[in-house]
Amino acid sequence: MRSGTGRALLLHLAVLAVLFGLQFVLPDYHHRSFARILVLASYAVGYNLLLGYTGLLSLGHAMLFAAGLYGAGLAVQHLAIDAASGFVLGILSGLALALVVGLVALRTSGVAFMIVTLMFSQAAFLTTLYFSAVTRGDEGFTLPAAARQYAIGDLFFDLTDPGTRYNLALLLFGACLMASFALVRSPMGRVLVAIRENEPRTVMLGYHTFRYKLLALAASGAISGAAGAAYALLFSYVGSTFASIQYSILPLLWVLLGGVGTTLGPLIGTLLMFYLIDTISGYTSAYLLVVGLALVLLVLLFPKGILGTVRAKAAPWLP
Amino acid sequence: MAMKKTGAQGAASTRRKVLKGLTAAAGGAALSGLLPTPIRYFEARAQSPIKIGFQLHRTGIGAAYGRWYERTSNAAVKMINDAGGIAGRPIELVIEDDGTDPKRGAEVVEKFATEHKVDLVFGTLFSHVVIGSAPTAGQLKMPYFVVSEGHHVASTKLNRYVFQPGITDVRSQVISLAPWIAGNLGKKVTMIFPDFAFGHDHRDYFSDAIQKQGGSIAGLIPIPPTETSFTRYFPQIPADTEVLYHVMVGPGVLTFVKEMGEHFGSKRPQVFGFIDSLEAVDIASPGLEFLEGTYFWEAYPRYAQKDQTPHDKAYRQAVGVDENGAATGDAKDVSTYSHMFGCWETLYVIKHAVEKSGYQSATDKDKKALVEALEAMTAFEEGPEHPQGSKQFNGKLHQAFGQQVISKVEGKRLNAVHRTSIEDGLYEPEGDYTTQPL
Amino acid sequence: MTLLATHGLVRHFGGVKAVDGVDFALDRGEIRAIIGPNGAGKTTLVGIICGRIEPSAGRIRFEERDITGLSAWRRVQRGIAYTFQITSVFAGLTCFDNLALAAQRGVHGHRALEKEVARLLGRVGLADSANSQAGVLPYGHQRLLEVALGLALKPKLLILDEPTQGLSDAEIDHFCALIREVAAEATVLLIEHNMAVVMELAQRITVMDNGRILAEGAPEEIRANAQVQEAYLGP
Amino acid sequence: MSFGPHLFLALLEGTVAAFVLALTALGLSLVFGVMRVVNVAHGEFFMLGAVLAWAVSSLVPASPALGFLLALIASPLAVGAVALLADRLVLRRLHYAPEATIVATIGLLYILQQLVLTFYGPYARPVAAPISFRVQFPWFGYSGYKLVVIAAAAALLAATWYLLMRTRIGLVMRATQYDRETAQAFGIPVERVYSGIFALGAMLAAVAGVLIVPIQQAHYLMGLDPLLLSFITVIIGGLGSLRGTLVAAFVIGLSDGVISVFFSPTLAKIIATLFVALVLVFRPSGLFGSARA
Repeated sequence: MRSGTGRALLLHLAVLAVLFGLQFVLPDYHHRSFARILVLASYAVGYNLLLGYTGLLSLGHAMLFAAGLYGAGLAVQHLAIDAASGFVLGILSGLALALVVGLVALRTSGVAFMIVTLMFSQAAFLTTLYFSAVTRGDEGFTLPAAARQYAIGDLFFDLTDPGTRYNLALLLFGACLMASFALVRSPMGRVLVAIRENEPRTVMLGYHTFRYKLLALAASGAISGAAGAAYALLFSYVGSTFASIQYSILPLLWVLLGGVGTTLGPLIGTLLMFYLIDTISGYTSAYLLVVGLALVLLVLLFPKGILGTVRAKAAPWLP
Repeated sequence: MAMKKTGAQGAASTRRKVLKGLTAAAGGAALSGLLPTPIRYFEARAQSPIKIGFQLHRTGIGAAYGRWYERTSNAAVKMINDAGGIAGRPIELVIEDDGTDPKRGAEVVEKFATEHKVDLVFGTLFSHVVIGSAPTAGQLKMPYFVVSEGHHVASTKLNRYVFQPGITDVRSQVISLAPWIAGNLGKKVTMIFPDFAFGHDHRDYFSDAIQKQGGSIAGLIPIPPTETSFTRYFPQIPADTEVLYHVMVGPGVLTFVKEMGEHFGSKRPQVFGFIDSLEAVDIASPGLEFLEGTYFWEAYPRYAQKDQTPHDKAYRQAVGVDENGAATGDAKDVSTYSHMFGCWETLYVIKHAVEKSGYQSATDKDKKALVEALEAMTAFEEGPEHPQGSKQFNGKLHQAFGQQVISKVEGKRLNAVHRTSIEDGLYEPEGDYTTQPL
Repeated sequence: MTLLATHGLVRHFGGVKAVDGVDFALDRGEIRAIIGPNGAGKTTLVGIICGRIEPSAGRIRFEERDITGLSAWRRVQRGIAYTFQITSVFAGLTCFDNLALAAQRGVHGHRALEKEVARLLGRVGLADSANSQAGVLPYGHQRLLEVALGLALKPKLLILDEPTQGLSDAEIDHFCALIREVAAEATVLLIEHNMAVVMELAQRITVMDNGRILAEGAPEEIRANAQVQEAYLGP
Repeated sequence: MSFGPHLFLALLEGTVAAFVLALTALGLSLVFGVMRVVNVAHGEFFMLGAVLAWAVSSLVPASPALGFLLALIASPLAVGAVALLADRLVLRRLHYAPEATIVATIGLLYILQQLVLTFYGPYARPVAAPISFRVQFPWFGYSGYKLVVIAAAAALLAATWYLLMRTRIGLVMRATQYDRETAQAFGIPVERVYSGIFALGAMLAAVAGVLIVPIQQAHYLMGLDPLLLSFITVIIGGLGSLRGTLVAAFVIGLSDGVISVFFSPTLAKIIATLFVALVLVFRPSGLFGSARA
């Protein structure tokens, strides 16, 4: 076993166990909020795969989240297919878009990559507005209640039930988290990190880095799509705001806060940011100011983010 | 979750015990009109408040409206509380900012229901926030009163807990104007509208309505939401246009009007616009001279009219708006007069629904009663509680239908030249909420 | 029997011809050194051979197959390994991860990989720094790790660009021994300024000047060659 | 309206857009070119310029012209000061690391927006044009002030160009852009230069904001659009190439006007955006930039 892998695995399982246990003790509001946070944290996990482990900073992930959101939402709305198929369709949409964008955007790197992804995402955003005949553009649409009941055999899911939502969200997050953990510890993960550290050198070790970056982006896209699809199906709203730039910046913020290139960082970042805004907006309408300051202080004082700092100071075995 | 549920029930039932004794007083307060003020006031203080969650656009694109929604609502709440509150209980307004964002909107509704434990939620303006929040409200069985003028509620695509009793929906507004426009301004209409859902509603419903009046659409000019300059679109206006119908929203509108003026100069077609463009904007702003002589839809005349009703006077005074529609003492701070009245009127509708239904606390039973009481309502009479005017309420659509006003810009102020009848704005219902389970 | 042959390689940057019509051949199993003054085109030449630099003209054959159009990573997989002039190990990663990266394509299963990495570390004498960050190793050790990275690829041709630069004499001796071992299984091509090292290691020497091959032969021939002396070794 | 005049109008509009865009984008390009910093808050400097213009000009309600002139000087200076502060307090401490600075400037964007929302409010407020006359063409009328904007912007661009190409300060800046280390070796106070550049970039955006505010209105969310457009311009022009940026500003400004004559404008914007992305991918040095990207 590689040093720390055992410990790390235990930690991850423990975190998931705690999250599972929390649903029995959390007060109603936080119980419901956690369902949302877990879905968004999954999105952040997908984002972190790219930024944290491949070193590619995308400013356009909103289009991938939205691809899942609309892929699932539109299918359920207009094709009258069931929630599960809608979810799969959402994942595929995210995956497909990521591949297409990747084939083009990955020819660039650094600042250029950021801006290219930003541009693609902007185009995607405008597209959701342009086809408002089906998307209802900025207004968006809500899913028919029927689409939110789902049965496998005699197993019946009611997506309007908070308990069901919590556990499905947890299931999604658990899957994404463990997937990213496995990937990071795999030979493939090692190559991705190598690309992040020094791409030309990685090429000279015989790796077709473009292919690996494309794979990373595809994985990131699939996870982001899954998160988007889950968001649409669990919370029943599909609208173009989710394709706007803001939703490309949020995962960046969450990941930076939690710790770039740490598997658990995205969860911590998403959680803290949600409650930061939730709490502050109670005292002042100027919570954007706090968000802004948080970002600035973060890069100034904790460039590694929370877990990143912990790893550097205390626990080098953290994945 | 089981144990939490019982906990909640426990709390509820104890509260019910407490309230048992109060129901009499509550009933009494229903007649409170007969009682002298101090006693009513004392009662209102004495009893546990009705908590109303106010989903407010404090930040984001809706902030300019949000400000005035807040002032109006506070004024209405003070008015109601001073008059004895709702069923003898004072209103407690709990405000949460939704950042004019549908995601945050839904979260805020959950927060109201589960953390603030409010009795109902109210006050949302922007359509995407309404639609984003509605499903959550439905799942929480949380009565959700929006003041948005969107067609979403009346489309019956939302759910049984969502109501819009304080303001007419855009479809009704638009079709009620068509007859007058066709009859007085012209039959060949070119529409300029933002290229997203709000604009498309106007495009679809008005095109249809004007054709029913024997008019025709000369041109349709959609403008992308990210646009900041409009001059280059004006050449697309067909020369034979008799009426130019514009409904721009967002911070770009002054530019729009100004550039329209520069483009046409003196020889222009008739121009008809939606005041949405210029809510919170001073008609006397530099560059708006071009609006002189053009027409606007208003839900409620911003400038006090000659035939001003005493209710309007009282309403303006309570909210703090002068006869020009600006904040008393700050002529630059112009109100969103054609929308914010909806908050005032909605709160009164809530008051009566709660009292009529005998609503006590946020139990499914009481909420059910509240919803049914609302759906049973049919009309609101013009008066202090409904200063904008009488309204029909369609319980199947959860939507109110009121009169619309057409005003002309004369001497840098808006003068009402026509009031539509409620009937002008009625249309074939698209569905029926009352068939949905509660 | 030749392992690698280039025909009329040309590469110019703007007006400058860094490599100007080079025909260069390597035999299997030999240790070859390329020497020449700075700017002679040595690094550019090996850069073209391993695929990091595109030639403006000319062809490259490796094991009788034309590889001119092949991308760098494919050439590595065919067996051409290049170790950088400026040490560029993955400073952020441990020595283990550094070597695992290079070795993992060859071996299957975690156990096997660990064994292989251990073998490589042992070979360059870094056995006890498996878990230490490459970036914090002393410079000499980083050079050794760099070489180990090359070896990990099981190359047929190992290209070393100024491998002994900045090494202590003791380290240099150790290095030379290592290279001789390597030569048993791979052909070695090294660019080197340290003539002592060249003379000790190289079986044949190629001298470059202004992008051209000036002379080629056994060390003693080169030492004797007058042209070379004035161009390079000096009087 | 027949096609000829229509096109003429589109071109007129394009020219105005182009000049304002050139100013804004030049600021962004300068900051990126010299400091390699992608300033996401650039649009907010534009917004701040416009808002401050409103504040300043409303001090002298008597004479719009005087108020505007006052704003034209005061507002950019104030914004420059803000930028200087941001550089000292944040960017410099990040040693201008690309990713860190992007995040930091995103933070700055939120901070500025919120401060403006709090102290100025959510309103879209107009500023009276210093001069208001209408030019009547045979087919349509046109704002005289817009022609003034063209003139003013042209003058400012010329001044900036002179500063960069003909003065010692400009030389120092270009030296720093060309090779930071060497510049330092030659005793150029690189950090001071960076601060100067960042402030100058912000002031260019601000002055553009001031010029535009009589046409548009000051609103706390008005920064996003110029930001995106500037990005596009800088990319098409070639990252870090000032000449390219200027050329691109005109191509984009003019084409944006003309394209929307033929396509549905929203579709046009989609196409244009994708086009830009592709340029950046396949012509990283831009369409008009020098080879260095």
